[in-house]
Amino acid sequence: MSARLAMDTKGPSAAMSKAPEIVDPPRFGRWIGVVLVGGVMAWIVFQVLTNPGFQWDVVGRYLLNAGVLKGVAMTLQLTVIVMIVGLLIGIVVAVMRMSGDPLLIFCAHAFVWFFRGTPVLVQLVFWYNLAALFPAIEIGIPFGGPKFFEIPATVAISSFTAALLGLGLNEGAYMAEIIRAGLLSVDNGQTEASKALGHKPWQTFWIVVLPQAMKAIVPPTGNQVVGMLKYTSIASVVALYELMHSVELIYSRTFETVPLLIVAALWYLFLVSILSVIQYFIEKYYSKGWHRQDDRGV
Amino acid sequence: MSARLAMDTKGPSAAMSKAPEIVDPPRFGRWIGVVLVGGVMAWIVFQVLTNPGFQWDVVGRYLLNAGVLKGVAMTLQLTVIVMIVGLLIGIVVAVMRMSGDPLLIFCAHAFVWFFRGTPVLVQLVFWYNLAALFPAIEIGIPFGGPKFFEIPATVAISSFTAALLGLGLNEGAYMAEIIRAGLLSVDNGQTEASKALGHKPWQTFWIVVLPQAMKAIVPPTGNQVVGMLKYTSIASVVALYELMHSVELIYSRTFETVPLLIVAALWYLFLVSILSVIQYFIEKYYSKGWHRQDDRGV
Amino acid sequence: MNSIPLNADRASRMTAPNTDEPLVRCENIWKTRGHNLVLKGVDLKADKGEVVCLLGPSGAGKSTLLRCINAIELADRGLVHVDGVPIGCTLRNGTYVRLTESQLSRQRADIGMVFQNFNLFPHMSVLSNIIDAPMRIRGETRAAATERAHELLHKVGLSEKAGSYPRHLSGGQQQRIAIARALAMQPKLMLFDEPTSALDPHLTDEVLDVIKGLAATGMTMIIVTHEIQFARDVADTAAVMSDGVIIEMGPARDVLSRPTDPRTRTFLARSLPDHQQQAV
Amino acid sequence: MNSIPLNADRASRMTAPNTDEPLVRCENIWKTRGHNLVLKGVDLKADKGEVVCLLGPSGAGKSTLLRCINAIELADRGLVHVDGVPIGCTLRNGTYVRLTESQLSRQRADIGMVFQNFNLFPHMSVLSNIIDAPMRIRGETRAAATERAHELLHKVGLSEKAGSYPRHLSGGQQQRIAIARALAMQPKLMLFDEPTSALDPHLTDEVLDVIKGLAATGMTMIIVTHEIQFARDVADTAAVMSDGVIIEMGPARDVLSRPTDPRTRTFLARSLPDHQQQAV
Amino acid sequence: QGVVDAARAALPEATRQSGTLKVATSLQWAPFDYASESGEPVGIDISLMQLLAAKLGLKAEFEDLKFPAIIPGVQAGRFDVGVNQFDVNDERRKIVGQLPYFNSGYGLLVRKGVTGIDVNNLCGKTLALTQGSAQIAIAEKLSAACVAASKPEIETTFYPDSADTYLAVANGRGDGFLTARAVGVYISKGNPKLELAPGALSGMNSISGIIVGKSNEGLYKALLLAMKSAIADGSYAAVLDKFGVADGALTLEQIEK
Ligand SMILES: Nc1ncnc2c1ncn2[C@@H]1O[C@H](COP(=O)(O)OP(=O)(O)OP(=O)(O)O)[C@@H](O)[C@H]1O
Ligand SMILES: Nc1ncnc2c1ncn2[C@@H]1O[C@H](COP(=O)(O)OP(=O)(O)OP(=O)(O)O)[C@@H](O)[C@H]1O
Ligand SMILES: [Mg+2]
Ligand SMILES: [Mg+2]
Repeated sequence: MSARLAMDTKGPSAAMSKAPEIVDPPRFGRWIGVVLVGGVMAWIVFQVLTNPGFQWDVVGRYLLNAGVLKGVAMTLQLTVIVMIVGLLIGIVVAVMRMSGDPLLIFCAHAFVWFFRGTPVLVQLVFWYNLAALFPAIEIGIPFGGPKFFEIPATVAISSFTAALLGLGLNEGAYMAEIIRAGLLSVDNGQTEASKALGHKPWQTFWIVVLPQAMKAIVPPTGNQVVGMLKYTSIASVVALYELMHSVELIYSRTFETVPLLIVAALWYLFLVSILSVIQYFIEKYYSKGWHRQDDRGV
Repeated sequence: MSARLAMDTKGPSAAMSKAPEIVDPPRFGRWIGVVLVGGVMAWIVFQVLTNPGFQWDVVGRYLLNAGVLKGVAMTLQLTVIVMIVGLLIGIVVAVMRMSGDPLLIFCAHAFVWFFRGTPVLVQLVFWYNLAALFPAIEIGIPFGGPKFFEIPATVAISSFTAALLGLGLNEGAYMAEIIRAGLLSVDNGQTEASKALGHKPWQTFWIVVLPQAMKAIVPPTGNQVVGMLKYTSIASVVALYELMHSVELIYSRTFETVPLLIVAALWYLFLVSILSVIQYFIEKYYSKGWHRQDDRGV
Repeated sequence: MNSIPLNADRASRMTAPNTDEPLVRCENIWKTRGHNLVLKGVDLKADKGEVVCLLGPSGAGKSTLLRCINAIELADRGLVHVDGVPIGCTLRNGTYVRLTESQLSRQRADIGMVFQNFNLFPHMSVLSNIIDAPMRIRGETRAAATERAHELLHKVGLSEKAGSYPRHLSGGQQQRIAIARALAMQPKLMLFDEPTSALDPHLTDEVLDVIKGLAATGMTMIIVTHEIQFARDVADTAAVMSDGVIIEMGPARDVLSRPTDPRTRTFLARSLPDHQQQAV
Repeated sequence: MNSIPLNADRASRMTAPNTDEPLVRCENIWKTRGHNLVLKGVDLKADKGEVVCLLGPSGAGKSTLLRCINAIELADRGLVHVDGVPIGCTLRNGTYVRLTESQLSRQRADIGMVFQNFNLFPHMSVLSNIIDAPMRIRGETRAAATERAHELLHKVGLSEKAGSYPRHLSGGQQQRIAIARALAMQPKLMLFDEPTSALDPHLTDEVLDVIKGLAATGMTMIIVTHEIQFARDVADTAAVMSDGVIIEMGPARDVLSRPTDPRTRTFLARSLPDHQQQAV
Repeated sequence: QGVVDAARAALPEATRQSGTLKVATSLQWAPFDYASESGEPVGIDISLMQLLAAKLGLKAEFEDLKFPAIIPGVQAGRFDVGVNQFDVNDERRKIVGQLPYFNSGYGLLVRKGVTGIDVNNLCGKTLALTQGSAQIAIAEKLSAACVAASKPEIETTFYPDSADTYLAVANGRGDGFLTARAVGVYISKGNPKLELAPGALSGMNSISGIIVGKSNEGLYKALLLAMKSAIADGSYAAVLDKFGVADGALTLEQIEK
């Protein structure tokens, strides 16, 4: 930019303006495309807005319903907490997996295998009803030895704790794979350069490797957050009322299924839009220094 | 290896054996760890196997139940087809997103935003009930123009088609982000080198960029496959009976909920194990040339 | 291979009829990268079969110029012609219009490039790195491509590394593979960006031989280098670039031994004969 | 800066008392990488304040040796001592036991390294690349680190690039930043892997000056290079490596001008005085 | 309505001490279990449980779960009972205790004002049905019976979900919608265009039961005593009447079965 300014004010501009400029070909195709895409979108919006099946009046009535808002709050709360738990577990497990230590690798493998492999529903029901299986959480010598300490499990495991355990452990397993993929994508030379400077292993990880891995980590993590936002609905199995459940409660009373699903969909779209914006800025932050400002094409 | 052989038979071995060898420190910590981990695992297995709450006899009875097997088959079938659809859509959308063309970028953005943003349940219900909203699929001039052709939507959209549309489009949006992250992680110099050789854009993509992106794409895609395997259960809202639904049918008749959930969990674990093995080999294939055979540490 | 052929044959090439249009003609190239105006009206030409060495201080814009010549980057203004055809654009109704990427790829296939940092494909073995493009783009058979690859590997002294992956090679080995990969496409124009930076003197000589052999077959080459001695041995013409413009260009012998521009003198100070006498 | 100081001061350094233990002592180093036995019993030593140039054909194992010296890679057999302390391991009950990574990191902080392919951190600005490690590892204040960074940048002629990202620099600029980054840690030993490969003659001279200045402060340096002239100008001692062993080592002047080993003669052929007379 | 001392005495000690009856349910099954506009659990099951809890001197506390968690929750002792229109059958009684409390029959929902349609004689009529619902099988069975009796068969049209089906019937498509009577009553209250035709489909009914832990015999006995008292004093019938499903009442023998 400053260079461009310079051209206009200083010496080279005369010589430069003699050089033929290369212009982009007129993109008729693109204009046709724009018109087409615009047309199709307008048509869809028209159809959707005018279609009586969507019952927009009902949608409007429930969009800001107190129950729905409470559901939104719970959805957000659960998503945020679960993602934080998942992220922390994921980092630890990914680092274990790449540590080179056979025991840690084994543990990481086993963790991912088990928690990625079992349905969250089963895990939720399991945690929620730990009581039935192990009547108390006990600390003591196993295989029949004496017990030092016990809490009745039904007391210990609340709905929220169960949801957190079930969803958090599950999410941790998924995040571990995503973070591992990101770490794999960082050139080994970077690790070596960092070591050569005298960084400790954790410094190498936090300062050099992870920030570069973020480029490959952020978009799939965005996926996970968006997925979790919607997946928290499974927590209603253990009596946690998030967005989806709050609309279910309404439509199972009023039978206005479609408009209430639209209420939920609108809320999710809204939350996802906010998330996408956040994701965009995070990506931008981590692509500092990578962008070739003048690149064209793939 | 051949080098090591050479040492033992040829000249250098004498000089080499004089050089002090550096050994790994004895890892007492690791042995304690192995014992600990082994102990904890044994305890968990012991608890789980001996706990009457799990009703292993019931689990055994239903594990190979015909309905369950049919459910497994449907789960697999749906997962495979949806993932293929999702992968193809994902590649197309990711390439659009990174194409540099504003229109394509806009379309890709809109696609990801919408299909990642709306709950699959809503999409499924929407596709399945297209009939209620648009009584027929019509080809004609919109905004009230004449119609050339129409199919009643209830005929056109079967359960399977609805599931495929709902899950496939959704999966496509997620895969697009994953593939994009992978493409971002490939060094720009690779694209340039490929272009300089005269590769066409699609050759650059398929031969140079994508294979290198795979390192960052495979693990999160593994996540998606595993997730989809379990997520197909949502298809039961449009009357498609996969694994989870098949056990639901049984336990809602017999009320043997816990053992039947375990049946499902065991099946999922089994399928996920197979997938993990496949994923391992795919990762190995794509890490050709990256591995520093002699690296230690992070 | 170790005895260095002197510049005997070059003189003869120099006097060959410089027929009409030069093979490469850069006219008034301007290029901004990021916030930097990197090329400020570069003019450069190379006749068919000519070896041009491009010298100049770090950051002068040498790499950028090479990248503009094979349209890896498109100049903001100014035209590059190779073999009479404008690169990266085409004249349509009196204005120069950019080509699409796939049209560009056809132009680039005839222009070989060795990157400063090699950019080998890490997921392909050395052999695949070399034979892939000839097979896919030139449509050669695997057998033919492999045979020439082995020839080239032999020339650069890396026959036994055909099955290795780039990551397992030393810096100099990677650089030689990069040269072999570009040559395998048998382009009519070769652009080398510091092709001997990672090479020891002995290998530099071998690369010198390779380049001379190619020049003898009529291949045109533009070589960015920092090794004045190498430039002296290989180049017909030397061009010195500084701060985005070519400040001096002419027969290599003259420019490198008796530079006229004071900047060139400073730049070459260390390698000029008077200095050498002093240092050795 | 352009007039090249001659080797006057080096002679005095050479005669300084080589007290007792050398700063770097590599004894019988063996190293396998992949399927290749790369180092086959290397012995090398460098006294405090000595500048050792390591020469040798591509693939000889020079980079691998440097990597073993700062324990980026651990030798299979044989010991490296720096300042009397074994690197990468410690003697415990008569056997040498590997150190943990965080113990290694303490050793490495005192050994600077400039990689052959630079390995700058692409996500950090040039300034951050330079000041990060001194701040984090040496615990320097930002102000102090920044000040020295600017000094170093000035020395390598890149003051105006402090805010740029490595990706936006030319090859030679990146290389100079890599040198500045390593120097910022003020290590007692510096390992340079072809520090001037991407530099033009003028900059090579400036790096030469920098290195000489460092040597005067007592810093020990091991420099892999392919530029014989540079080695002549900078080195006290020259070591020639070939196929995994050091084949010749001695005062730089002798080794580089009157090599005894025939392989060294072949390798140096091009730069030996008799050849130069012929070529120029 | 006072506490029934005998029933309270039969309660397990812990339950009596706690003062609450923890009920697991799923509030997505109007009119049996659903959430009122203010979010309170309401419905036939809910009112009955409140009634029984009162008789036991307890306060009913409801937790809104999904089906997969209800049974394990009761088995685990996390909840005392579970209600969600669970049908009673012998297979289930092996797993959990089930105390019958409601007789659910099928009825026909028709457009308001339509008369002369008999639930037990549908031959030749057109039924609107929801895809995948249990009523399809029933309609097929009835139709087969018609054919066997050489009467015209029953026509059927399908709609994707219940809401669509109601809409279709209200708009004059088909003669009626075969549905559980209690549901029919609930719909006809909320929908001004529909009403429930008199009578129930004979021979097609199911008994719903309260889920009690298999080992929790004390609670089962207490609930049974409370239920008997509620039948005896008419409060049971009153509750059903309030929801317009008095015909779903069970007799003493049916409950003791
Ligand atoms: N993407 C970019 N954004 C901003 N500035 C850039 C970018 N790429 C290069 N530059 C600047 O352009 C100038 C010329 O770069 P170029 O790589 O062409 O130099 P060069 O002559 O090849 O130098 P060297 O001999 O060191 O390789 C440099 O000053 C560099 O900092
Ligand atoms: N990871 C690896 N696996 C297998 N072989 C390797 C690996 N790394 C290096 N080598 C081989 O080891 C030998 C020495 O490599 P090294 O990088 O030390 O050479 P060098 O002396 O630095 O050469 P150059 O001057 O070209 O940089 C080379 O033949 C190389 O092919
Ligand atoms: Mg360059
Ligand atoms: Mg090297």
